[in-house]
Parts: sequence; C-alpha cells; structure tokens
Amino acid sequence: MALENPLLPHIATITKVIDETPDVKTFQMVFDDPGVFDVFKQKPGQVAQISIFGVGEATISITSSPTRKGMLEFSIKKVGRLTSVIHQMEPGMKVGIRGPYGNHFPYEMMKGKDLLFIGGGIGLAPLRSLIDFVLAPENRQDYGKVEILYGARSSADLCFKYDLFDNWPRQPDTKVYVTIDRPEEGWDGHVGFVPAYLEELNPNPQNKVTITCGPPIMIKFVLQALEKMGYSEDQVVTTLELKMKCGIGKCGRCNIGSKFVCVDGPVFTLRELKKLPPEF
Amino acid sequence: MLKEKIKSTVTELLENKRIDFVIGYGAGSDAGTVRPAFVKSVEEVEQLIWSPFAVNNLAKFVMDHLYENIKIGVIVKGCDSRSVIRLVQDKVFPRENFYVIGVPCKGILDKNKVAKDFDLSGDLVDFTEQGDEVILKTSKGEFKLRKEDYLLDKCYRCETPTPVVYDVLLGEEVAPFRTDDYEDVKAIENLSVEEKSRYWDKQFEKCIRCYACRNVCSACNCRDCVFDMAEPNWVGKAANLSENTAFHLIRAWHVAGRCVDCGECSRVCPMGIPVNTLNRKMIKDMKELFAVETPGKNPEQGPVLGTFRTDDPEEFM
Amino acid sequence: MKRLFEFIGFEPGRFHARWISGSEAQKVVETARKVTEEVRALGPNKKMRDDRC
Amino acid sequence: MRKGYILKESFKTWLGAIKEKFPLIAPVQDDGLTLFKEVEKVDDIVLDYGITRMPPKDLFFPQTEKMFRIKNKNNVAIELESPEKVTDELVLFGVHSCDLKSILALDPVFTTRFPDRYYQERRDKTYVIGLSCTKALPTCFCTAYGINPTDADGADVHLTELGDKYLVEVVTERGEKLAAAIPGIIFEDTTNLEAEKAKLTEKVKGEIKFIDLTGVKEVLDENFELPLWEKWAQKCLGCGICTYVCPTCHCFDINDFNRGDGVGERFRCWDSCMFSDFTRMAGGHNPRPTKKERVRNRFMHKLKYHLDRYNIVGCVGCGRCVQRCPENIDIRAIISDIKGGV
Repeated sequence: MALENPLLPHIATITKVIDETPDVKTFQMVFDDPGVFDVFKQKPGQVAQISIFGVGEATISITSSPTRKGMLEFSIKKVGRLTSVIHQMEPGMKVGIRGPYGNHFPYEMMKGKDLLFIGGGIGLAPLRSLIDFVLAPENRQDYGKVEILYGARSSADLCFKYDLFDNWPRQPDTKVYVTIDRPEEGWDGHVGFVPAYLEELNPNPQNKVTITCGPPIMIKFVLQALEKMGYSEDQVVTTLELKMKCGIGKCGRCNIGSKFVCVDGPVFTLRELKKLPPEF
Repeated sequence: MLKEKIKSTVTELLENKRIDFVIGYGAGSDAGTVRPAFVKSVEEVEQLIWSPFAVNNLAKFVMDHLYENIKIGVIVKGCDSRSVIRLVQDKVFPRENFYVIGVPCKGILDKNKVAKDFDLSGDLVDFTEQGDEVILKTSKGEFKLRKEDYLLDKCYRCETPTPVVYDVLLGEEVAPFRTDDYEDVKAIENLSVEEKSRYWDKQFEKCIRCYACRNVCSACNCRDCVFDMAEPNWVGKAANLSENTAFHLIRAWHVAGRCVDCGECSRVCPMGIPVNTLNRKMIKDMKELFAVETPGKNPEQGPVLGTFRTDDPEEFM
Repeated sequence: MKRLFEFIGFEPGRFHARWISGSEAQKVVETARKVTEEVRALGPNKKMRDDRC
Repeated sequence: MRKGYILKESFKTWLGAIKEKFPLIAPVQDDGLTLFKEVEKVDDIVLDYGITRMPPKDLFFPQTEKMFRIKNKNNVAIELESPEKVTDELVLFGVHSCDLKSILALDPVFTTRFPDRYYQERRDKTYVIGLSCTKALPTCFCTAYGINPTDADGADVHLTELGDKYLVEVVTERGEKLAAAIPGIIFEDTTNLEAEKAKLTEKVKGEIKFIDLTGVKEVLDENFELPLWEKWAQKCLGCGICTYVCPTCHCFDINDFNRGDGVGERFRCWDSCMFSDFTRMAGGHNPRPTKKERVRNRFMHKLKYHLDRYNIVGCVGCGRCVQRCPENIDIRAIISDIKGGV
C-alpha cells in the first residue's frame, strides 16, 4: 500500500539530535519498518519530505551519504512553522519521511576528477551527502583531490564542526578551508566572505568539478568568480532550493520555466542553469 | 462628451507633469466590459474611454505604489470616491499622492441584465444618453434601452452619484435620486433563524476561496493579510463550509466600519455569493447604532469602530 | 459581532458579550451561569462545525 | 470506434438507466450557476448549456481532498489511515470538447512519473460522456488550439445532438463497457448522421472567433522578458479566479488539519500561482515576488511550459478566465500582444 501512494509518508523515529549551531540541528532518523531502506535508496543530493503529523511537511535535503547504511540525517535550520516544531523534538519521537525526490549530484561524471566543494551556511548540508559519499573508502579511489571551502557568518554558525575540523581533514588527499564573515575573538582562521576567499585560493580549473550551495547572494558571486577563473559551465554544479509541496512534479510551485526543481532538479550545472529563466 | 473631457484633462495633466500616470478605463473584450488602463504618456491617452459599463472601482490599484514618491491620477465615480477617502483615512496612500478625476455618475449599467436582452458581444463603438434612454452603438448593432431598467442594483440606492472628493470634476453634479433603504438586508433579517442559516450555508458552500472579494476591496489594505498567514493559521485552506464561513465572517469584521459599500466584492465573486450583503448588514447596524454615514462618504467622519463617543449605545454592559 | 452572527443564522443567545470590571466578581458568576444555561438550552452548535475526521 | 445513435425520445430513459446504476454527474442549474453536480432527477440536466461555471476537474482533482487520517499521540505513536477507496464508479455526463481535452491535459501531470493514487483512481472509475457543443459563446476559442467544438477526444462515449437523434460515438474500451452495461444505443450505419455532425461542426466553428497561435510559442521560447507582462500585471488583482476556474490548472497545497487531540487529517487543496505566498519560502525569499512574475508564469505555463513538458496544450480555450476575471484580463488579447511583439 505504502509504495502505491507516493504522497503517503513512511513513519520514522528520531534516534539522535545534534546541535550544530544556534539555529541548526541535525536529526538522525531510522524508518520504523527497516524494509523501507531497501527501496528508499537515496543518491547524494536528493531531498525528502519530512512530516510532523498535524503540522505539515517541509522539503529537506538528505545530508547523510548513502554509504552510511540504516539511517538518514537531515540538517534543519529553524526558519518557519514546521522547522520550529521539529527543533523541539527529541530522540524517540516520530516523524514521517517520503522520498527520495529530485535528481542527484552527477557523481558518475565526476569520477577521476578533482572536486571542489563550496558551501555557505546551511548550504553545506546537501554537499555533505556527496562529500561523505566520495570520501567513503569504497569510493575514494574513484575521485581525485577533494577540497572543501566553507563559510558562515560566525564561528558559532559553522555546521558540522566535527567534520570540518576532525573527520574530513584526516582523510587522504583532502583539504578543508573554513572562513567566517567577520573577525571575532578566539578565531584564528580565515575571515572574509566565501567568494573572496575563493578568489584568494584561486584553484586551478584543470580536471576539476566544483559543487556549490549556499544563500542566493553567495552563489551569485561564487559563480562569477568561477567563470573569471576559467571554469567552464559544465564544471560548475549547484543545487537549488525552492518552495516545494508534493515533491513529485504535480503541485506546480517549484517550477523554473518548464522545469520542476523537485523532479528535474535540484542539481543543475551552470550550463543548465543559464538556460532557465532567472526565477530562483 | 465625457470621453473627450477625460482625454483632454489627462493629456494636460501628463503634459504639465502634474501626475506620473493615470488609472482610467480602457476598452474591454466586449461592449459590456471595460478594462483598467494605465496611461503614462500622452501617446497612450487614446486608450482611455468612458463607458456606461464602467463598473470597476480603480482606487485600489494605487496600492501597488505604496511608499513611492508618486502622484497618481485616478478616475472615480461617486461610489469609488469613497474608497479614496478610505485609503487616505487608513493612511495607506496619502491624499497628496492622489489626483482625483471625478466623474459625476448617472448610474452604471449591469452587464448581466443588459446581456439578457441585447447582444453585447461586439465592441462598443459609441453611446449616447438622451434623458432616460441610452443608445449603445456596437459593432454588432445599435441598441436602445431604458436606463432605469438595467442599472446595477447598487446604483438604485446610490447616496453619492457625485464624487465626495475630487481635484477636478468632469461635469455637473448629480443629485441622488433615491435613498438607501437596505431592502436586501431587511429581507434576510426577516427570515427565521433556520432560514437565515440555510441561506448563508448555501452561499458559503459555493465559495472557492479565490480571495477576489478581498483583493478587489479598498478596505482590505493590510500589509499582511490574516488569510495569508501560515502562523497562526487562523483560517484553514480547506474549502469546506466551516472554513468558508470563518473566512467570510472574518473578512466582514475586518472591513467593518471601513467598507465603503462600493459593491465590488459581490461583483467579482465568480460563484455569485452576495458578499457585500454582509458588509451592508453591518453598515445598516452602524447607522442605527451610532447615527453615522456610510464610511468614506463624509471625510470628516473617522472610522466608525475606531471612534469612541460617550453616548455610544452600550448593549453589552 | 452578535448581530452578524445572528444574521448568518446563529441562534440569538448563542453568543454573549458583557463588559465586566475586574472588581465585579458577582457579575462574572451571574453572567457565566446565565450564558451556560442559555447556551445549554439551545443544544449543541451545528453551525461552523468542522466534521472532518 | 463503434458508432450508433439514440433516439431523442428514448434519450432520457437511457440517462435514467445510467442513473440507476451509477451516481450521475451532469450540468445542472444551481442557484443561478450551471455546475457539474450529482443529478437528482434526469430532468434537471441542462443539455444546451454554454459552459459550466466551474470546470469538471473537481471530479478527478477535488478542490479539497483528504489524503489520509492521522492519529498522533504526542509524536511518539503515529497511525496513518489511508482511505481504502477514494471513490465509487461514476458517470460524468455532458462534457464539452474543450473540457474533454482539459482532462487529457491533466492526465500526464497526475498519471506519469510518480502516479498520483487519488487522481488515478478517480480517473479509472469515471466514465466520461462527452457532448458536442451546438452553439458557441463569445468567449469561446477552442479552435485556436486545434480543438473542434464537437471533438470526442477525451470522452469514453461521445454524443452529438442532431435533429431527432443523438449520434453516439463509443471512443474507448471503457466506453464499450458502459455501452454494454446500459442498453439503448442502436448500432446501425450512421453515415448520414456523421455528415450532419460535420455540418454542425462547421456551423459552431463559424461562431467562434479564430485566434491564430502561429509564432506565439516561438516568441515565448526566445523571450522571457516582454513589456506586455508588466502591462497586464498592472491590471491584475492577484486573486485566484483564473486559476480556479481553469480546467487545466493543477497547482495544489498540502496541509494538515488538526482536531486538537492529535487526531486530524492531511489534505490537499487547490492553490494558485497568482497568490503572493505561493512561492514564498519560509526564510522569506520569493522567486516570483511581484505580480509581473506571477502573471507571466501563468500565461507562460498555459502557452509554453505545459507544452514543453507534456507535449499537450495547457489551455483549451474554454474562456472561463476571460468571463470571470474581474479586470478583464483576456488571454486572447495577451496572445495578440505576444504576436505583435509588444
């Protein structure tokens, strides 16, 4: 029955809540029916609809890599009605999950290439699914050097600190660059906006793919900077966020021109993005 | 002719840069319909027309230009002019940003009534008024009709055929020819409790929640509308009798004391719900309780429900 | 408010509005009793009921 | 396709036989409006209507539809009850050619790629009986999209009133099933009736002002920015009438109703791309912030996006939006502006 109705969520239990920043929490969830994992089979970059029953649904990107079996992670920023409610929830409580929806990061096309991830704020959440996928031992040899450039407003606003400062830098051939917008006491890392740091680092486009996600204004300047550095439109991959309700290309609100972000996106190359009307 | 007067007035205003643009009437899809025309330059003045079917209240359109340093000319009939006062009193759009082009109105024809007897599917070429008669010259033929038989219901009870506020008046003042007796409201008041309930349930059941009644209303000028709020979710989005009734009651209360009785809400309703009858019930009550005039009619009179007088009736003490 | 409620077909007496000062305890009690009695006499409200679920 | 006829004198009996077997939805007069409603008496059916106030999409995609019932105990114990059955079999009678086509335009949205269970079941269980137009309204323009006012496309069984008979065209397998279940159709040679139908088609087509769409799609393919969008958006009130009376608009919202004690339901309801909050995200960002973007989106959807996506028209020329728009925003005039390069 459940599989016949794409709008009917699967029940899942929150198993762990991680405080990332003052307004971002990561929720680890497990389907009550473990069989769902066998059919769920998400790919890096896909999204899901999270239900709080009696409140509603919201589209959230899956932040855990499919290489991590038996659970899903969602990093959720408190911005509206539903996300405020979910922020009050604790391990043991139940939510609904349906999905996975959308296309995914083109990890096949990226094989053999160096990867540069550029994220801002909560925008690191969708990138993380691909970073962990690429860094997973079973996939690591398929990809070249991995660089991660990430920024947030302040050090408190950095998500996934355990990954940024611990897990990822320990991986082979992996570099992490972290920046915050304004100087603050006790911070001896880089200070400045992400696009500016990017230009400073000036990474060579040779055999490289960049994957970027963040606030619209950051994306805008990052794309400009990348073009200036000589990245071609196919070397730049981004993932978009629009208001979605159904997730399955029917409810109509996430269209950009003739495309629905929920089924044709959220991942687009810069070349594809340039063909779309500027309504995102 | 009024059309020529409108054109020459607007031309002069635009040439002398006294206004940025004017909101007037342009030709619609057929002889019985007009369409708002936004005229920004002298070249565009040709679009402007006057029609015996010019029912649309254009005042609300200034709300797309809040906080702009702009002067907008608006063509208003008597009923619409009350909306101008309303928008000024609510401090939504300042009086000095309006240039009110008043049209004394002898009544607007009801397209639906006329279309029952005459073919309005052509274009309106011209029209003439002779005493009680109107001759409509359309591309599908010429029709002569007795105006008295085809007016909008609201025109039969119009209190202000001449605009109550204007910067220029295009024509002679027109005296009201009847008083408002609120027969439509009384007819429902006189029903039994069950009949009233059945009547309104039938009406509200039809509602498709398109919000046209709200969007056309010059009293609905809140920056954030209660019906658009997700939190708190005062009225659910489901279109069922309960939620629809809540929608209509809340809408009516929110415009109470500020509704100018222009009747646009009833006109635009795609399901034929007499939305304005709820507002008129409240106007009637307020007239009885507080001895006030229809909102917007008297610029000196503030919002009825926002004004306290020691001699206000105290039914609730 | 009361008038519009009645206009759309709520029974008179279903809705009450009273002005009571914080110092008028007796009036609160009397009003509450009166409202309860009158509304109970009218039976359950049928209008605007959301019968979903 | 099998063809036959029903004598007018036995037509009501035939409808009566349908009504005996299935709930019968047909155009009836209701408080001054012609609407598709469940018929109480066959005599109530309006056979010579111009256009119903609301389109028939409500039968497949109701304005408000319960998706499942929720029992939520403090977010610790959750029970969801999906309805076993969404609808009974029913007969939708009297659908004009534009509305028939509109159902075909909705089908790919709901039945391809993640088939929508609710729509699919309603669609599978509804027998659609089409009815040719015998007259056109001034707002009709189906011919612009290559639709004839007597087309059977989209119907299971299609009827055309011709003199003392109705020509019956059994279009689909489902139509055969219906014809078999409800006797009354005389399957004989209908060559003469078909010739008469062709004459009627020409007559009604002649009453419709032809709108030529040549080049419109091409202009929209090339131009996202056109001055006409601003011009028409100025006149728009931002209400949802055009989208709600439109037979092909399919946008919806999903919400939860909560009784207060944890029991509630998830429902979907029509939504409108004309509303300012339609695309506004929780954080405040809105990709279509003003009326201009919203008006453009609606007409681009009708004239381009739907075609791009599903290769079927997104507008069928029923003229409802033209009739109902409070400010007379007329898609035919917009088409002419697009062609004029305004």
